[in-house]
Amino acid sequence: MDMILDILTIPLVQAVIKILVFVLGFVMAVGTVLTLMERKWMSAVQDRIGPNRANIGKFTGHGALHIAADGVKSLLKEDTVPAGADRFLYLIAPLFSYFPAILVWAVIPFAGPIGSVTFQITDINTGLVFIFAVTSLGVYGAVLGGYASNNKYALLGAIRTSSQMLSYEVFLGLSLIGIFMVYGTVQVSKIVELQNTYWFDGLIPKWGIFTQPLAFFLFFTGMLAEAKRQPFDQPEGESEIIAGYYLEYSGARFSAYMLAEYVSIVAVSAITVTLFFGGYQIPWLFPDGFHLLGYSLALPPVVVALLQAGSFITKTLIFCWLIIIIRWTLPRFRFDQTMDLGWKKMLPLSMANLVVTALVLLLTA
Amino acid sequence: MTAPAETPPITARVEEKFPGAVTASHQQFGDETITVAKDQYLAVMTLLRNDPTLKFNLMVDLSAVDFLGQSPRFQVVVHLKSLSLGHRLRVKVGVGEDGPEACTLPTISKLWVAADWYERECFDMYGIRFQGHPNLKRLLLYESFVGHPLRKDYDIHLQQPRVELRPVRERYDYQNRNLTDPSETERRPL
Amino acid sequence: MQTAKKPSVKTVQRQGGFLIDLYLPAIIGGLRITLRHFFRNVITQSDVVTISYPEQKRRISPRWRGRHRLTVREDGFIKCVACYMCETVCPAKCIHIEAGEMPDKSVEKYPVVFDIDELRCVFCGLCVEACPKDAIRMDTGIYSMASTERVTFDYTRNMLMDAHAKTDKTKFPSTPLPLTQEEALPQSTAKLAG
Amino acid sequence: MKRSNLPLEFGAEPMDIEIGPSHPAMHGITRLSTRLDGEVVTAVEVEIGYLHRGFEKECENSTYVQVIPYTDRLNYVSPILNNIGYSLAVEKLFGLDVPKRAQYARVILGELSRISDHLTCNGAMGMEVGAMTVFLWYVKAREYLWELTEEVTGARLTHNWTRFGGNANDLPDTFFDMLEERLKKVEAVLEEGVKMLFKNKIFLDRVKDVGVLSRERAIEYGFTGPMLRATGEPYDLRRAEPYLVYNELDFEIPVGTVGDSYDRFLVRHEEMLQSISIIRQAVAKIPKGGHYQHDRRAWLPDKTEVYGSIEGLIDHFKVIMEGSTPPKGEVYQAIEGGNGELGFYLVSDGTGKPYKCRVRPPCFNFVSALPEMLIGHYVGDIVPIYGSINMIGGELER
Repeated sequence: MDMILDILTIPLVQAVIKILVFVLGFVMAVGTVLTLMERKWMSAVQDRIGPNRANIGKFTGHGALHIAADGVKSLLKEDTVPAGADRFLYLIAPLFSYFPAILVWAVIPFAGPIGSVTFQITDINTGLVFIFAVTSLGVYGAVLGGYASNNKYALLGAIRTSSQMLSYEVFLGLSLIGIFMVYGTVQVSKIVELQNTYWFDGLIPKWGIFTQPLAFFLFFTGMLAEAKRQPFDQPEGESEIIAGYYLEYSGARFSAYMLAEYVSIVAVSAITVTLFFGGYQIPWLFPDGFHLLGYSLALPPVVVALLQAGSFITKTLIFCWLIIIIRWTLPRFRFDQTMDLGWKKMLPLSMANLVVTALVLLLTA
Repeated sequence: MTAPAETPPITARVEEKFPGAVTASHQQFGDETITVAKDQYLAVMTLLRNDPTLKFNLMVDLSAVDFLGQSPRFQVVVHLKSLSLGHRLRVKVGVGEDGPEACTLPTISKLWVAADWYERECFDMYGIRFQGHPNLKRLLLYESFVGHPLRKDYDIHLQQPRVELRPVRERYDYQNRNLTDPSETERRPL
Repeated sequence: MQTAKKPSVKTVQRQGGFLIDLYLPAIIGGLRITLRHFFRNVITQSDVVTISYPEQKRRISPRWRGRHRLTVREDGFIKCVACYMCETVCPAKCIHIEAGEMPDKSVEKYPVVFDIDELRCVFCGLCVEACPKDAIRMDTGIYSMASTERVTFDYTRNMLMDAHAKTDKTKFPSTPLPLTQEEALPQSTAKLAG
Repeated sequence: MKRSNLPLEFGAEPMDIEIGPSHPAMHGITRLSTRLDGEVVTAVEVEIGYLHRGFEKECENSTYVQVIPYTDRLNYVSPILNNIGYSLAVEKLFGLDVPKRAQYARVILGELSRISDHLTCNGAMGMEVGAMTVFLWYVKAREYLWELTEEVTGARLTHNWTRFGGNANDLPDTFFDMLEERLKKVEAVLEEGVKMLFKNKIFLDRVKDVGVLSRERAIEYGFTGPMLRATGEPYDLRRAEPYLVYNELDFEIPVGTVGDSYDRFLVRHEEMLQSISIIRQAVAKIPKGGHYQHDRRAWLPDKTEVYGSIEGLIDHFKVIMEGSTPPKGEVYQAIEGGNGELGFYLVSDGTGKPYKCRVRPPCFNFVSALPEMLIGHYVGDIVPIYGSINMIGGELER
């Protein structure tokens, strides 16, 4: 027993366990389920029933078996390589779009620490910068896939992806500088902790959405573009360039791209929640229990951690849902309009936000 | 098909400008129709388009009818409409298949852009060549199609030979293509 | 030709302006509608218009032109007199009839062969209109005849008669009322399966 | 927004790209060979004919009534309008009078068809720019209307409903019972479409000022219907050359001002609302009476006559064996189809088969003008513009 506890205190072992639990147990699971839920939710929006045919005998689980059916089907399909493709790049490209979406989770805290145990895979002190570095890597998957496919549509998709992601990163970063300034740190766990401080004598939490409302809209828009979701999905706009950069892929590699898209939705939601919606924080819940207007309710640390994890997961799922509903509500921009929006509207706005934030901080300091 | 007692205004106007160009006319079912001589066809059409009392600015339809066994064999039928004046006219012109000018007719695509595709379709279906047409090639059928299917002597059950499979260049080496070789860089004219 | 009436023209209004340039009002307005549909359909399914097809079937019109059937007389003999009207009028040329006589001369003329190739049929209903004897009808309400073999679509005379023939032949008087869809459907699908 | 005749940027090679024939967003199967400079289209060549079925040849070898099922398959989103146009042409050839009730019935079903055509087109325009949801709602609304026509004709799409001298059958009572409820539902769906798209800047940006064709060029290209009206020319055959009972009904002709995709969208939308109002008026005005006036040359007598009298039976046999035999002559009859002037040019030689049966397809002109509309626009605009012209393969290529 002691030996097991000893082993558990080794940081590497802890990290491996966290990776298994967080990434495999949460991110991958949610990403996979989202592939089905997107279809179910969109059919609800569109007055349809949605997929419900995959079955084992009489059991369909209202379509739940489609996840298994899709997985099995994509694994069993032939993995084609088009003629004239750059074979090596073609085969590894899906991984490039897959890993960045997963790597982000290294710095996302799921719950507040209990003693020395943190619910975060690693708490590097440049967490936000790390998130940026990693999400911008996502462009490689698309560009390499599109370039290596030897297909003009795929190439167009790849070019669109690269320019879109590079452009939107600019104001994405700028919009977050406000957050750095308000909380005075780039360490993700600190930012989340600081979002549990309050205005007006413990009444309104200092969540990012309240301290930086404009930055939230800018950031969320930019993140939609980074995840290549509608209204910014020209890289794969099916009515123009069919499926864009992953047009030629089939079988398991195709589903890797698809899964990467959904995992990046989860990642986008998690980052948004972490930075703007208090991360795992529940308003007025402190490590020792609830405190509001003089009333208080003491809770054991394990319960607090569980509540916090639950809150983080719920918020993330709500954002995943919102992103999917937005997709089925809005048309998509044309490519030049995306660029216009990014450079001519979002960038000045984020700069203005920066200036205003700086002024407010200067005056209130 | 009795000739009307009174010549309708459009026909009268055309006859006034080009005496002898209108070889026949009728007003069956209220559709005013003139048949014009082939050599005057383009001139009459230009008049119909530009004359201030006619102003046929909308070319509605161009087609042909194959009267197999009669001479001239084909009749190209053009339907015109004037949006400002509201009248319609059907212009017919006979196209024979004998002589040096067999199955040819001057194009009217210079007058109405719309005629471009209609003439291509007419060429496709009847084999009537429109002289001066900018891009007279088959429209609905494929290039290797033999014959013109709407001619009356084209049997409805006739089967065309299958288009031969064209070889696909396997594994074209894009990395090592020779850009000085014209066949590699040449582009199909659009 | 009727005289032309003066048209009243209405110029359509193009939208634009500052509020629209903001993006957000329209996005929120759009989300309101999609969310209304979403919650209604998730909670009560009240807006869902699709059906789970093979299990549920939609109501079809009593005039629905489904698979053909050949009607029979009161004594159970086929009504068709092999006059070739339907074969002549069929635009798809999918009916094939060969006429014959009963040896005992009890029936002057009847179809020895009456085949319909349902794969060629365009379900236009002209055969029904052209029949002077009310011998062919398309009121079976069968719209799905899916099969994996071509040959199953060649419906012969007996199959076309059986499709509606119930055990009690008196249910079909000389001018039979159209079968309701509910009556026609289960029986004919059973026949197809069997 | 149009960038034409610009020099290639940075001396880059132009890229030739084939859009279609099999492209997920192609409405029919049409091939657009385009040349791109970056994302800008510099040259387009349109190739059609993938859906050519030899309609005219087929007609020349069929009797007059056998052509009616073929016309169902011309513009397959508004088949009844084709039925009506063809029947009117043949009736003009015969000199037949159609009973008033049948004319009203044709107007009602024709307008339902027009709504379903415009619903498809506008929905598809939404889908082209990514608003899939609106498309599916519009298709849902179209389904309501198809169920109505099914109630009358017995088929959802391949109606084969009109005959020479009337209609195959009368409007049943159940039709009138369902009609108002269905129209209300369609109006509700249209209202939702308005809320989703009409004020949405993303959508407006995609359709405004793209695919512009001026009024003069549009007339030059022979445009008719909503495409022409979007440029500002109020040419509507229902008013310009009235047929059926349109003179007894009030409606407005919507026209646009610029002639871009957006105007086409708005004109089609407004036309749907006008059609709904036409249907309401026609339902209020529809007289009692027969749905079919028999003429022994044209089509079958009533069934009671066939069963009851030898003359009726002889007429019946004769018209089927010989076909309908109109007098010799030629006739052109145009109606306002879903896309514009849908004309039928018939030449009769006095036999039971049309000597020539020509269809004047409205969207033929639109597709021929496609290069002019596309050049200078972005790749992303190709499909929305293509969607706005409402190309229907069956009608285009016959």
